Amino acid sequence: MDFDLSEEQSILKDSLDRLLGDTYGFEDRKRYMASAEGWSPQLWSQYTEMGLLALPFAEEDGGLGGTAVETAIVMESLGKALALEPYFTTAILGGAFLRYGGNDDQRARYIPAVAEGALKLAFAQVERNSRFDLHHVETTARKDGSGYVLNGQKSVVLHGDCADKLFVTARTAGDVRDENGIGVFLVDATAQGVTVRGYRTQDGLRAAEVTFDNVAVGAEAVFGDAENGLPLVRRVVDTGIAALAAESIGVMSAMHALTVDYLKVRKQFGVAIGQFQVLQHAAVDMFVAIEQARSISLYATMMADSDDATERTRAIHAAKAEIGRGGKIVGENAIQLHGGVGMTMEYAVGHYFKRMTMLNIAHGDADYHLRALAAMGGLLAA
Amino acid sequence: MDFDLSEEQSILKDSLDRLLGDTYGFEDRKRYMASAEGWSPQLWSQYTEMGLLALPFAEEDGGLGGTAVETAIVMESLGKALALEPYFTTAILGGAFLRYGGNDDQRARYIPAVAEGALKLAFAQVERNSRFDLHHVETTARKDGSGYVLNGQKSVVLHGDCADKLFVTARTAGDVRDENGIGVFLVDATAQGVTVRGYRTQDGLRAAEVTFDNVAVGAEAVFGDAENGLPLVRRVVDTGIAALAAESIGVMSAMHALTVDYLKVRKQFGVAIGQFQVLQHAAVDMFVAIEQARSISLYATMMADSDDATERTRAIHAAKAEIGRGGKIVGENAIQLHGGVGMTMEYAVGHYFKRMTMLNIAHGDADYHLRALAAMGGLLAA
Amino acid sequence: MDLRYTDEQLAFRDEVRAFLTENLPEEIRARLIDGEKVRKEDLVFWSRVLNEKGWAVPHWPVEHGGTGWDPMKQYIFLEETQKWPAPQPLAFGVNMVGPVIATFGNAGQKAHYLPRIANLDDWWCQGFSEPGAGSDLASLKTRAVRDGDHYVVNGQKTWTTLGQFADWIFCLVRTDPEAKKQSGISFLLIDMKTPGVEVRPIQTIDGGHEVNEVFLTDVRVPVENLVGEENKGWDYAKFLLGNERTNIARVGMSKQRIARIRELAALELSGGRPLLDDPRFIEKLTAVEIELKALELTQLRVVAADAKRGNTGKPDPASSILKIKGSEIQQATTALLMEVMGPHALPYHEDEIDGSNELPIEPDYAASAAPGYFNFRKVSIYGGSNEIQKNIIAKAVLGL
Amino acid sequence: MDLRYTDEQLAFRDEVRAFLTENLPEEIRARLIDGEKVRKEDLVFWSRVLNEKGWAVPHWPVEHGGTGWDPMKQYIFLEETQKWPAPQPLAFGVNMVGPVIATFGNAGQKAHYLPRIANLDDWWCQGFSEPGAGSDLASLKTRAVRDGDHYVVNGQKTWTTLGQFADWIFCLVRTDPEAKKQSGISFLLIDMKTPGVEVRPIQTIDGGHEVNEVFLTDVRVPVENLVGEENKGWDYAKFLLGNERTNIARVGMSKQRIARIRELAALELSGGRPLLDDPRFIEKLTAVEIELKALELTQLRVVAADAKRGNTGKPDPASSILKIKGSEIQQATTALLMEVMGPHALPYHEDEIDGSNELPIEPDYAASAAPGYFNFRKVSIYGGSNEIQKNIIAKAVLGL
Repeated sequence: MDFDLSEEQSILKDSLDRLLGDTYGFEDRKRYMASAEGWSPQLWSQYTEMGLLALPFAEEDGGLGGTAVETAIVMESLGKALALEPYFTTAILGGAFLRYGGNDDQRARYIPAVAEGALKLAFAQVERNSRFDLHHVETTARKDGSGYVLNGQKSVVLHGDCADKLFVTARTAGDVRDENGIGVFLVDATAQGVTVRGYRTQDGLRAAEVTFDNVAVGAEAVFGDAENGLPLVRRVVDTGIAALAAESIGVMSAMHALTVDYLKVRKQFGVAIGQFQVLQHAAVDMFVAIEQARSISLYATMMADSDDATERTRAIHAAKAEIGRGGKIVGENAIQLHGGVGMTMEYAVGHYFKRMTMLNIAHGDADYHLRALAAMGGLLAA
Repeated sequence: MDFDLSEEQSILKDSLDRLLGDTYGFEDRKRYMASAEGWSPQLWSQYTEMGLLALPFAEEDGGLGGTAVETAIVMESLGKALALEPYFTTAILGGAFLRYGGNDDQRARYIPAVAEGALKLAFAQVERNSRFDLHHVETTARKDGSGYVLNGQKSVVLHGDCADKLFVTARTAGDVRDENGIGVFLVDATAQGVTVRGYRTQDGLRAAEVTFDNVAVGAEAVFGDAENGLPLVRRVVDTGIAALAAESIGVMSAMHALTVDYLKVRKQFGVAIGQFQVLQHAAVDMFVAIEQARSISLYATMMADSDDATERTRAIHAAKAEIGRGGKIVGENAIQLHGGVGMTMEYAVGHYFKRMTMLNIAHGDADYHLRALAAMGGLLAA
Repeated sequence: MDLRYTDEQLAFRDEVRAFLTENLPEEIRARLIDGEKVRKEDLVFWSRVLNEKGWAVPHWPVEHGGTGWDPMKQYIFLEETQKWPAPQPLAFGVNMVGPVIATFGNAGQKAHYLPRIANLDDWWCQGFSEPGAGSDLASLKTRAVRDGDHYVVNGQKTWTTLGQFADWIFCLVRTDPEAKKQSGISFLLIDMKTPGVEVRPIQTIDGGHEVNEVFLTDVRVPVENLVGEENKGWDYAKFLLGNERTNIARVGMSKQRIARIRELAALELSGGRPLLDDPRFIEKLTAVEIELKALELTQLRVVAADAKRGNTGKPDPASSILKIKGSEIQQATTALLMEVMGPHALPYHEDEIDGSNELPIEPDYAASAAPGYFNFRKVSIYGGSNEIQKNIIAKAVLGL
Repeated sequence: MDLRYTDEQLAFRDEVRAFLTENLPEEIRARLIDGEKVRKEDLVFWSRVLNEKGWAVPHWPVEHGGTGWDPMKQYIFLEETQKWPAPQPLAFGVNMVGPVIATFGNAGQKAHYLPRIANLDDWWCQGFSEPGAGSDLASLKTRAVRDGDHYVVNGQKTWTTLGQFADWIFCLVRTDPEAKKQSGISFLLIDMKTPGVEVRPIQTIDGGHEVNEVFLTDVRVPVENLVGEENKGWDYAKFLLGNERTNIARVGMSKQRIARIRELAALELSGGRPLLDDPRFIEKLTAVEIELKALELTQLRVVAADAKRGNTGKPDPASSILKIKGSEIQQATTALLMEVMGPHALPYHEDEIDGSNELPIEPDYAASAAPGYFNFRKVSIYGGSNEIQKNIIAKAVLGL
């Protein structure tokens, strides 16, 4: 067992941190957010140049052969910077669909484009009534010749407004909540019948409502088994959650660092408020929560590439539950210890808090995953 | 709305507190506990003289006509003193069976005896597999002529070893977990076929395992409807829980007082440990928990005499859930703030902690009642 | 001891309910249920309706428009209007500067300001907090220097809630810079239209604009705007802060929010069924309801104790519990409301905030869920943070 | 970064398991699973089995019987023996006084004491705490005055765990009453059979007898029983306390207790069905399991960091996390175990404690549930309370 980064991994981390340190100041980020895209195309190019977009793909597919460990390194750094770019949806979620669901043709066609930064992806999964259930799919895909016709509506499609193509879950058979009969389709965002309505999210990213109105796709749009795509979806989401766990560690660590600094400089009643034992212990509670979250994030990272779906899913549920719990402790304490300034948009900690809050909701909140893990018999039952 | 005690109520409280203050020192209690009875027959006489045993009964039945408020006053004082006598099982639980389930003959026969301190009662309800469900009754009562024959085993019968008579739930019809078909029988503890095995409880009281082996009782032993006694049992237990809520307030307040005193006198690192802000706030958390518990205990007291079973039960569930939560906070903090001495039998706080822990289990723990209340649709839904 | 409402109190409660039914327009109520922030015009409208009825300032002395209700009746009125919900009176006028003027102001001040406060002719805001002061209020730096029949005020106030609508601001200013911390402070009323008063918005993390910075540069304030004696302002401020407590638990508001949670949880699905049918969710909600019921009784105990000893205006230190538990419960309910929305809490509805015309995102009732959670982090910070409240209890109640 | 065990580590784990299977009698294991306190004879037996295998003191220098295992192997050994469960070595000898003697003792002390510790020929106890000292260990008052070739020791020690079985006690004593707090303390080895040593039991709230008071009255201790230099005892004590951390999280024990909870929850009914099938109960248990899994990895990170920089014996202040979280989890598991029992947690099984012959009360496995919960309140108090641990992190890690 070895918790150290390899030399290459250290270089990756250091160079990304340096880039983000130079380009992701508070005012920079505000500017990116206010731009038309809502993020920085220039940084997107730089991520591409650094190879971040090629990172998760196998070398034979034109990637750099990174594992979940490299992904975690990148995501933690992006989390620390509160980066806005569609990296997660393109390289992590989209990338996982391509890696785990793409046939030779599909991989050859799309991976190089992603790796070059030329193709942005998003995942249209959530529906109005699905809540967090991946198998709740009302959107339909009706077989039509060798292809399919899609109808339905997807909510909260992260980066759906900038994505060139969307991975879409749609029902090819069965009832709304059946585990079977779900297919995954890659749909062009500009295809006839696709309507994308973009908006800002609570944490300053972009998302979209996407409507599919008799959208025709060919057989080549199908990823994996059109009648039994749920295992693929689960695997992709597991990969995504492991990545978001790492991002969460970045977000939490940044909040904690800001808070501890603030406790040292902010004076009240004539002393630095960090002298008050109650506030010290609150900062320690945050620290403990972060270290526990970091540990469970490592566990999720370790299991993310595993082919054993049960063991992988256990780890993912555990990570989401623990980080949801810890993220709330860290976020709420960060605001409380900052007092009033933490409540303002002009101070960084509130933005981290909002991002953490939304990360806790993404792909299922802590209670959802705790219950799912309990329903599997718990974590140590195996 | 009026939270003040009447003059009579104040006198009741003051004279009981004075009696217990004189007779229930730490060493006194230890002596009572070590005695054959495990409690003080002398105090039992004094309770009787003070009218405590007549208190909950209607004047026309030979009682003093006290309400749930008077009961709460007595129970809080007994809680503060960690009193060991079988008052709760005799006057409160037994008393409620007599009041709510006794016909004219039964009331006339037993209430004067209880009021004179001559008849001690206990409630044999819990079974090996019942956990907290009042309707889980495996003990059987087979109809035999005009009477019944009881068979079965009851666990953790509080004060079952000193009781002269036992109220027993037994199944007259239906399956083990049916709500119908449960009868309540008053059985002589010395009757043929009754075996009582007494022991000490974790909190220093006495309880017993009671076995019924072909115990024959007459028709006059039946309280209420032998085929549908569950509503009576629920009402009795609601009455009991309201009383235990008040006792809990006494226990918690005493723990808090001990703890705050200790914080003032115990020195470490050259100062009273009560100077440490973290310990101050822990003591405040206890205080807040107690005040909230006191409020919900008042609510339970207010509803305890109500004939509206739904509203009454809501209040009782709420009280048990809130006091269970608060009692744990208060008890665990009391030990933690005392440090090592709190862990020893020679210091009072640990005895309060144990009593509080067992009070939280009695008649269902906090989670049990929270779930039951949630299953009713919550507290404010009405 | 009798824990029931008296028949008279029940009748009064019904009277309040009937009044609300008849007089509060449904669209104002609906906006409050939606979690929208109160609009100025709604509050002005409603304040005048109340004033006409004679209920605008129940707790004031009767000669200035008070109702003479005992604390229990005041509590019932508060609870019913919060639960309804109706717009809550502008605290800065009705609960803060009003009682200060009524108690410490001179006859002219009383005659001029009090009727205008009761009728919301003047919108007041509070100038206590300063940058860097926080819970250490007395470290304030804004100075007022006497110059003939004026004070010249220089300094900066912050966290000025709803200051963007304000006609007047009541300020704590330092009039004796030599005096020790709490001494040398005066209580000054300042017309917001005076040259040198500048209001700048502070955007909070929920995206809203509720609080402001107020810059005071060579602001000339007539000496007759001094309340009470010079350098005695700290006493008036303590009096004012002590008056905050009756309202601080916000039991009625939390009840209303819980009703809203139930309403929306019946609409949102979880596992294909209404979330309201999910036992685990109801358990969480029930746990909060229990705490709230306990808090309600705790509050009633404080109110009853007040009623008994006469409302001295001095805070019972135990009432810090109301702040601590009240804020915890408010935060728990906003968190649950966000939880109801699941993934739909994510979209940021610009139109809610800036009135832009993007089409609403479904479900539109989710719009205020996450902002509400963010915004309510403030309630454990303002008015003396919960840490400060615990310090107060430790010292004043426990003697530590 | 590679988070898997190496093949060698896996093989070692299997070797440990095989050894446990072959060598640990089932009745000793069963008593531990039952929650019984370890018996002296069991621990002596097992220590000698381990010593014969060469595994009694893995972390000691190899020349004194250590195995030379790296920290990861030591951790695997610890984890496996805790999970099994096997009796844990007597810490006072193996983890405390042993390493102190091995590091600071003279050649004669090493030759005499170390083999006897490894073989549990001598049962050691700890004489650090004193009445009134608590977490402020350095305020100790027991004095040792030089008298020829003896020290004469007077004072009182307390919380002396398992002192009733002890042959020897290692004590901190004040040898220079003029020196400042931490100075002037020496580290002395005292034979419990020396006249003037008196052990009095302290009964704890679980009803058990684990700890003692030790009274020292004119106890004459040969000067050769001084470890290291006079007045340097505080340094040795810090070294000793720093060694405690590897074991303090007790991940393996908590795993074993969770397995026990599952086992018993399958036997106890709730709502007529096994409690283990109750989703809500499993959720609570799972939440603890998740925390424990995280703690295991936190512990491995500390161990790996040790392994990397070489085991300096100096505590990483971050390892205070292990104490805080480890104790919280231990307490959560004992609370859950009590919860499993429902009403059957109530009976006090005298025979568990004093060997009296009352018939067992059903279910007999409930006997240790409540006492376990009571007893484990200690784990957040001893070894530096959790409040002290947080002070350490605040200062040493966060720089506050």
